Amino acid sequence: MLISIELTESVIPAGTVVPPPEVGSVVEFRGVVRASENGSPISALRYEAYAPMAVSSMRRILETLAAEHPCHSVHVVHRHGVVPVGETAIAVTVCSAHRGEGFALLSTFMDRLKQDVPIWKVEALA
Amino acid sequence: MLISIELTESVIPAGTVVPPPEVGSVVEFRGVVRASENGSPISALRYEAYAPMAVSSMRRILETLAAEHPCHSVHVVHRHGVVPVGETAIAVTVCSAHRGEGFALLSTFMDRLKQDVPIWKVEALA
Amino acid sequence: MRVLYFAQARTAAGVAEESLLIPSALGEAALWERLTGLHPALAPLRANTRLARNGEFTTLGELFHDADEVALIPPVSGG
Amino acid sequence: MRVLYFAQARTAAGVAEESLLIPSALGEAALWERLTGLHPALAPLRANTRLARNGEFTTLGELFHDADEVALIPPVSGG
Repeated sequence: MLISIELTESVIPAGTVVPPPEVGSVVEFRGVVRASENGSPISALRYEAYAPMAVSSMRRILETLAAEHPCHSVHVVHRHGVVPVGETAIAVTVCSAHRGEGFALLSTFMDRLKQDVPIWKVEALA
Repeated sequence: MLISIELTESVIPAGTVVPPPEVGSVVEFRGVVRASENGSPISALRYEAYAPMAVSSMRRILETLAAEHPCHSVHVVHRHGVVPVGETAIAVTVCSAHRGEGFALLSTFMDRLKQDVPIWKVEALA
Repeated sequence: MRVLYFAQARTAAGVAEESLLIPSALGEAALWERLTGLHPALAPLRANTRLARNGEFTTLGELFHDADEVALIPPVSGG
Repeated sequence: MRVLYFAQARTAAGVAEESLLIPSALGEAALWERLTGLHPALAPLRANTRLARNGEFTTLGELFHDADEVALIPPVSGG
């Protein structure tokens, strides 16, 4: 399974993945900064990452999940620094032959990421 | 829940959904025409639709699913006519506050669509 | 009655749609007899082809009337 | 030893990273005593903060050495 993982301080562009011939399913999750945090209106969130470990732990999670849910490729881009409301904090795109394994890998990856990948929302900007 | 459903003979553009302030999750599925069908190489698939019923049945499925998995909006675009290999035959984009309901609605919708929505792959073009 | 044939049903019937005169309401079995009488190649499709009446799948015991739009829905394969 | 403090741990320690001299290998409890001795505000975070050694979460009984990079990982909230 092809794995690409990127941490960036720049805007994450919309769907740029071009599926290769054997891919029939492209499943994408984008986590977007919402306009309120714990009930208060905000303008942005600041994310912090332990970058080398964030990247290596995402890779390890994906390699582990690929055994159970074989897919063609996974692209992960996670933003750090200040991310304004409405912008994408994380985009994960999974290409697979069929949709079942793509959905399974993507949703399980997100669950694992939220438990174990060292990235934090450290500040809500008013 | 906002529902938009479109049948088109034109190329479906990549992610054009702009999430509103209350949306934290955008989940998208794209079904792409693969380069082989039943083991033989193909150049395209031809899709046929019973258009009015396809649209109304998708809407009904989504309205039913929204009760269990409340989401902000769902956009469905399904192509008919000839769809070349590598192009998107269906794109479904679900916006929701959190990702759980988005994943659930999207994957259940696709299962139901494959059972009950009157659209067919009628021909594989060599 | 307007009858719409899709996918394999269209191929078997050789037409995409046609009009039938239905003087009195028919049940599903009677309608299928009428259709397979017109298009014998439809017979093998009957087992797995559903009927829709006015854009909705029919339920057991439903009747078909002259003013209806009826569609033959072979197993779908969209997405 | 290079120690990295993230999120609430960084706020509590008042620094993002620092260097400690660790003459001989320490277990997790001894390392925490050293860290909370330096930064008492870290003490309340200990219960739910994990340690990573050289980029991986540590397992029970693992030892920490002077050449290690150790990170304090409060509950994560990415995505």
